[in-house]
Amino acid sequence: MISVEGLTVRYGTGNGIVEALSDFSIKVADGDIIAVIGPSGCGKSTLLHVLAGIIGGYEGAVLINGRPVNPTEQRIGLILQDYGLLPWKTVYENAVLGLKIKGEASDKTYMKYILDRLGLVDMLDRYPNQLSGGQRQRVAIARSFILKPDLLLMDEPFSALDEITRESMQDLFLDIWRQYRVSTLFVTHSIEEAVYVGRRIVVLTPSPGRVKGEIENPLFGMNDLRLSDDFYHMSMRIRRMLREDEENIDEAQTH
Amino acid sequence: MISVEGLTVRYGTGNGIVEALSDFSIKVADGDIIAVIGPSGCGKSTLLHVLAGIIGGYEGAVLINGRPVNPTEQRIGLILQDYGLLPWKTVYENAVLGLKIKGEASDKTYMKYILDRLGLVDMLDRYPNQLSGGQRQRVAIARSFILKPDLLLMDEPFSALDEITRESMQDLFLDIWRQYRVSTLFVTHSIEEAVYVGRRIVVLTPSPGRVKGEIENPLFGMNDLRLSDDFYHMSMRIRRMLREDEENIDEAQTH
Amino acid sequence: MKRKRIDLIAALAVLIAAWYAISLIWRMPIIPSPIAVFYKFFEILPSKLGVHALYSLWRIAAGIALSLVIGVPIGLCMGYFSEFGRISSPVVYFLYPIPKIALLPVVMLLLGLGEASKIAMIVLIIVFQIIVTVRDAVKGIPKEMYYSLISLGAKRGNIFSDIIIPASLPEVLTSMRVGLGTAISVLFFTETFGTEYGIGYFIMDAWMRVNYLEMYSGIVMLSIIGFAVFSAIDVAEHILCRWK
Amino acid sequence: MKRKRIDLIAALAVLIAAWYAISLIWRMPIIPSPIAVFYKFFEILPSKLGVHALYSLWRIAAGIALSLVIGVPIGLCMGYFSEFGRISSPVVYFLYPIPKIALLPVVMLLLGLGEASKIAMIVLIIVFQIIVTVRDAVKGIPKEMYYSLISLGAKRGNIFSDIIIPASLPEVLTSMRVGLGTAISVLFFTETFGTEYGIGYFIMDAWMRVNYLEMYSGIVMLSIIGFAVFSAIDVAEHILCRWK
Amino acid sequence: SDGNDAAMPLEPISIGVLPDVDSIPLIIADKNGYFKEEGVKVDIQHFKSAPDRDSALQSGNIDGAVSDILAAAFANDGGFNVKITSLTNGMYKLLVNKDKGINDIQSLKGKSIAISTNTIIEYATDKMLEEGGLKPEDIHKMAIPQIPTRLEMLQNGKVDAATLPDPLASVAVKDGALLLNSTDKMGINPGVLLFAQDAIDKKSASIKAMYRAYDKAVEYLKKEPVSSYADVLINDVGFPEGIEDSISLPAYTQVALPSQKDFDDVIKWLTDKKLIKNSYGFEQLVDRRFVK
Ligand SMILES: Nc1ncnc2c1ncn2[C@@H]1O[C@H](COP(=O)(O)OP(=O)(O)OP(=O)(O)O)[C@@H](O)[C@H]1O
Ligand SMILES: Nc1ncnc2c1ncn2[C@@H]1O[C@H](COP(=O)(O)OP(=O)(O)OP(=O)(O)O)[C@@H](O)[C@H]1O
Ligand SMILES: [Mg+2]
Ligand SMILES: [Mg+2]
Repeated sequence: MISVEGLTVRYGTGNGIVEALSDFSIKVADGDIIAVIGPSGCGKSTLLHVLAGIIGGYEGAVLINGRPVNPTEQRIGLILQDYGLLPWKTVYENAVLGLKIKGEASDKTYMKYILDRLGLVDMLDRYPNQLSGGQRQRVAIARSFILKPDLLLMDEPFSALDEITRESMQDLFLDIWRQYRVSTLFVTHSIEEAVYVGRRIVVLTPSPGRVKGEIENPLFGMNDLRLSDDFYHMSMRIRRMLREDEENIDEAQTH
Repeated sequence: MISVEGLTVRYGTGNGIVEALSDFSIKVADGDIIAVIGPSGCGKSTLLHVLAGIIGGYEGAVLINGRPVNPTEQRIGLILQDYGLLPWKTVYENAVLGLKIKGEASDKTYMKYILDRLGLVDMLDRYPNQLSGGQRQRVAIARSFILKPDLLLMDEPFSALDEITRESMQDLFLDIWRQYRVSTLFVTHSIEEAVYVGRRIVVLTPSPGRVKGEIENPLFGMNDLRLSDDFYHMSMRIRRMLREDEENIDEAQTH
Repeated sequence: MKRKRIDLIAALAVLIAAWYAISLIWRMPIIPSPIAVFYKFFEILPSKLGVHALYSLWRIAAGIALSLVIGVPIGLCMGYFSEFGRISSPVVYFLYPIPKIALLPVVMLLLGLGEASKIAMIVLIIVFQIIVTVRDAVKGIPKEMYYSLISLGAKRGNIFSDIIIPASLPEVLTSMRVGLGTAISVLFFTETFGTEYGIGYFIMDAWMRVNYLEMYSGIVMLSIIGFAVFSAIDVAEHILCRWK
Repeated sequence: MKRKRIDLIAALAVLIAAWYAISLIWRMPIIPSPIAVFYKFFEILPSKLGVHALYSLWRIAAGIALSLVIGVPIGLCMGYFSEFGRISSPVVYFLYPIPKIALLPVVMLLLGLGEASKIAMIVLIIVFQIIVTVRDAVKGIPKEMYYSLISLGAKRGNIFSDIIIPASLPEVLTSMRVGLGTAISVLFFTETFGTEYGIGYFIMDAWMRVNYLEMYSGIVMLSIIGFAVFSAIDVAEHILCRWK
Repeated sequence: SDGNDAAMPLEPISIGVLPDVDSIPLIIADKNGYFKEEGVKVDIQHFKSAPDRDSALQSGNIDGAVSDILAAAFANDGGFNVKITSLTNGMYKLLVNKDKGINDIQSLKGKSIAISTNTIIEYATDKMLEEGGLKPEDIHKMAIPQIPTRLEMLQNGKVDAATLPDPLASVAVKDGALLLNSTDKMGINPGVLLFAQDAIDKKSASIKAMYRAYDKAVEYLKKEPVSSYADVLINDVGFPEGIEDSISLPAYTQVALPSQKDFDDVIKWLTDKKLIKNSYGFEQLVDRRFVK
């Protein structure tokens, strides 16, 4: 159970303060998947950073199972938007970094399975700067999956992958989720993806991010989404939510 | 007119050589837009790097208007997959970098128009590390558009943007293209995007990349694509192309 | 700002307390008590030490400035032009270890006994430190950093001004810090000839005369000069590397 | 490898030619011709120079090793723990400019005239260069680099071993290069007492005897030692920073 | 000598020396085994510069040093209890560059002279100038502490004159510099052997034995030609090769105290220049017990 109550995060820049999240509240039940969708710059990454313990200075209450964020106690699998690979570690070392840090032996079969499904087995000895963008992203995915986390925080995890790969990654994620029921916050830019992998979908307002709306998603995990009418309506509903604000803001700017 | 003939690019790694593109050929007519689509790691970025003069050591003939690649002569707008912003330059300085390098005064109205459409006007004094992922990507887009290039090389330019922003960026791109008819190679992971912005669509094989198929795209620039049957068929055709190889490879690996 | 002042006072307190403790334990004229030294320091500050300090400061400033003017461009080029770097690195590797002290007579013959040869000695020593540091800094710039500019057909001038210089600026400042400390050491064999001014001269002279109080006053002066210049470099970094 | 050898020969040729030209222009015993020096060099290499070189090499190696052992951890901590860095930076800024030469009596008092005080002098000087360089390197690591490890709840040990040390390794090697040059200079005021071995002693002795041929032979020896150690550091970098 | 010596082995002593002529008797005594004959172990520590030597003495690493009256006064003024125990024989030479057309002290007026300031060199220079009728202000003093550098500047005409100790003074003469005056010609001799009070108190028997060996060495030096110990000069003292033909060594004397006049002159010079706070009398700084 993750509960975020009245979270406000500000960044200081050379000339002024940027409010990234403003009085933001969200709850994630154990074993739930929340897809987070919102306009660029609305504070999605900021939210994940707070939950992963990276950002410390915020207002509001952020609790994981009733306790404050503490990555040493909690087992957090984080896929960073820019992948967060360590350039001096090989693909393999990067992939098993989580286990190394937790001081655990790796479940060899599971690890092999993940690396294989992610198509990384041929490049385990390479360094990140010898990979393509999508390959780097897959290493980051591998790292978080191999960790078998209690809480999975994914920041646009499949953004650098082609559609076919992306779909098989989504399925891999759902497979893993079905097996381990890991609570997940899944930030995405794709409405289709949100509908496919999100049991609930949270839509954010433009910057500073607040919750614009929350949708129970009956279409979760359904195949061949695009062909269904329900998907069309759902997708329209989300688009409308996203757009509304934009228009409001546009108006606010013009008037 | 861009002509790539029998391009082969290899990277050396600590243990062995990786062939990124293999006997790759493609032609881009003046003022054409080619959408390039292919599996992760197939060599799309490599292709753009060759065309932008970044990679020099390759086999094959790469000519722009009959002359070898030479970024000092040609006016190349490149959007790198990792944005390629300079961390010590503000958003504004990064956006006008192209003009600065070319030693030209900026067309103020046009520049303002671009920055405005990209939603960057509020953050011109910030540094890249004070931006969200999508905002960084928009700065990179701004840079290449403000340059008014003769050749536009876009490497998954909208991958970090939410769907609404992405669509308005696609429209912005098409607006600009209609006005200036800039020859464009547009690398994308999204089939929908490829169909929307590509006058022709080139599908690559998995690594090492070759041309798998080329499609004339009658749906180019058509609105509300998803609702059309034609789009469905086109998209299925592309997916089949992409998948075929994957299956072949899967088979090749098992047998 | 306020926190800085507290840090500074804490640092000073620790240093002086440690010094005082050592002086109490050893009780030898070689390690005088800080109290006696500070007393002496303020006694001779206006009449002597101040002038000596100004001379040294000017030589240090000139030496570092000249070393930067010579060393930074060479270091940048050695780091960027790999051909040039490959050929000139061995030259640096052979020249840097040459003990410049042993070249003092040659420098004096070429440049005389005045300021020129003093500053030249400082330059001869720290220019290599700057070259090596800056070269390594430029070599450490990831190649991806250049891609945008290459694709824009940037000339070398722009690659230097827009990438190489800003990217290696922090290391240039590091090399200034390291060079500063070295320049101060160099004073000890350059301010001992042809001059009767400079902290190097002052300390050496006090040492010869077994006047440890004056010698330590001179050391305190150098310490203060060094601290002031270090702080100035920190401020410069703050301004120049705002993007960090 | 082969290209390296060509570069080396080219560098040597340039250096020797320049030296030869200067010696021809000046025609003074203080700038002897390289031919005469090399003749002398090979004449005394087996009988004298070799032994002196080994002594110096040992002192340099011990001095640098000890400085790294002390300086790298301090520098890493000053860079990483901002509190600690803020408080200890002024301490370094005050201590680094203190002329270590002037502390010779104190060092002699504590450590005598033997090897210990010679190595201590080297350490006293280059440890600050290492601290400053390493501190600045760690400060320059972008904060994003830490995010993965923070989210994994990494202990400090892991943050050091997996991020801070590998990220600052290139700069540690830079500081070793800079320190090497400095250590060699330091030989000139540590190998002049309590020993009759070491290149510093050898050069000083030859200088006092106005034997410029021997003096320059010693300088050539130092130059070769320096080059060898620099090359060793380059090889180490190649192995340790394979990911670059 | 007293009977105690034979019964108890003498404590070893260490003496710091520079590569100059003052140190030759000690080194000869060592080489010729006179110390061993006297049953004392004397550790001769070689230094290349006076500050190194003084630091070693002040930090207690050596018991005594071949030094000068100025250093003795400075040390006492700085709080170090050292005593002069005997004089040593040395000389300082005022030399001019051969191309400057200077033939006597008077024509040095307004010229530059290389010295090391506030040292025995400057003292000797002042004395020699004074004898030639010049005041210190009449001449432009240039500080060049390193002796070989001073030599080089003289020979290349960067300075008109220089005051040098031997052996480099002899090198200069050999290479054409003109000798205007020297301390031995003037009969001043501020060079001394000094010991820390502590060593004098605890190791007086050893010091006495050392002096007996010193006398033997002086005997040896008096009767032997330079050529018979030239190798010692070159290998052990650090003299330039080939110096044996041109060097003029001082007339070494048996263990003796410095002259009261030399002493007082030095102290006056120091106090006039305000280089020391206290004025010292002969008896305050000189320990007579080792000179018969
Ligand atoms: N270090 C920083 N300093 C100042 N402002 C920042 C900083 N990091 C982020 N911001 C601002 O905070 C807001 C939220 O940023 P965040 O990265 O959380 O957005 P996001 O929702 O992840 O966007 P995107 O979809 O583009 O990745 C943005 O407006 C951004 O400009
Ligand atoms: N520096 C390098 N060293 C070694 N191999 C490399 C290097 N850069 C890329 N590669 C390899 O070359 C192939 C093509 O890489 P490229 O970046 O062009 O792929 P891409 O099509 O852009 O992939 P993506 O969609 O994931 O960005 C990949 O298999 C990659 O692993
Ligand atoms: Mg984000
Ligand atoms: Mg790519």
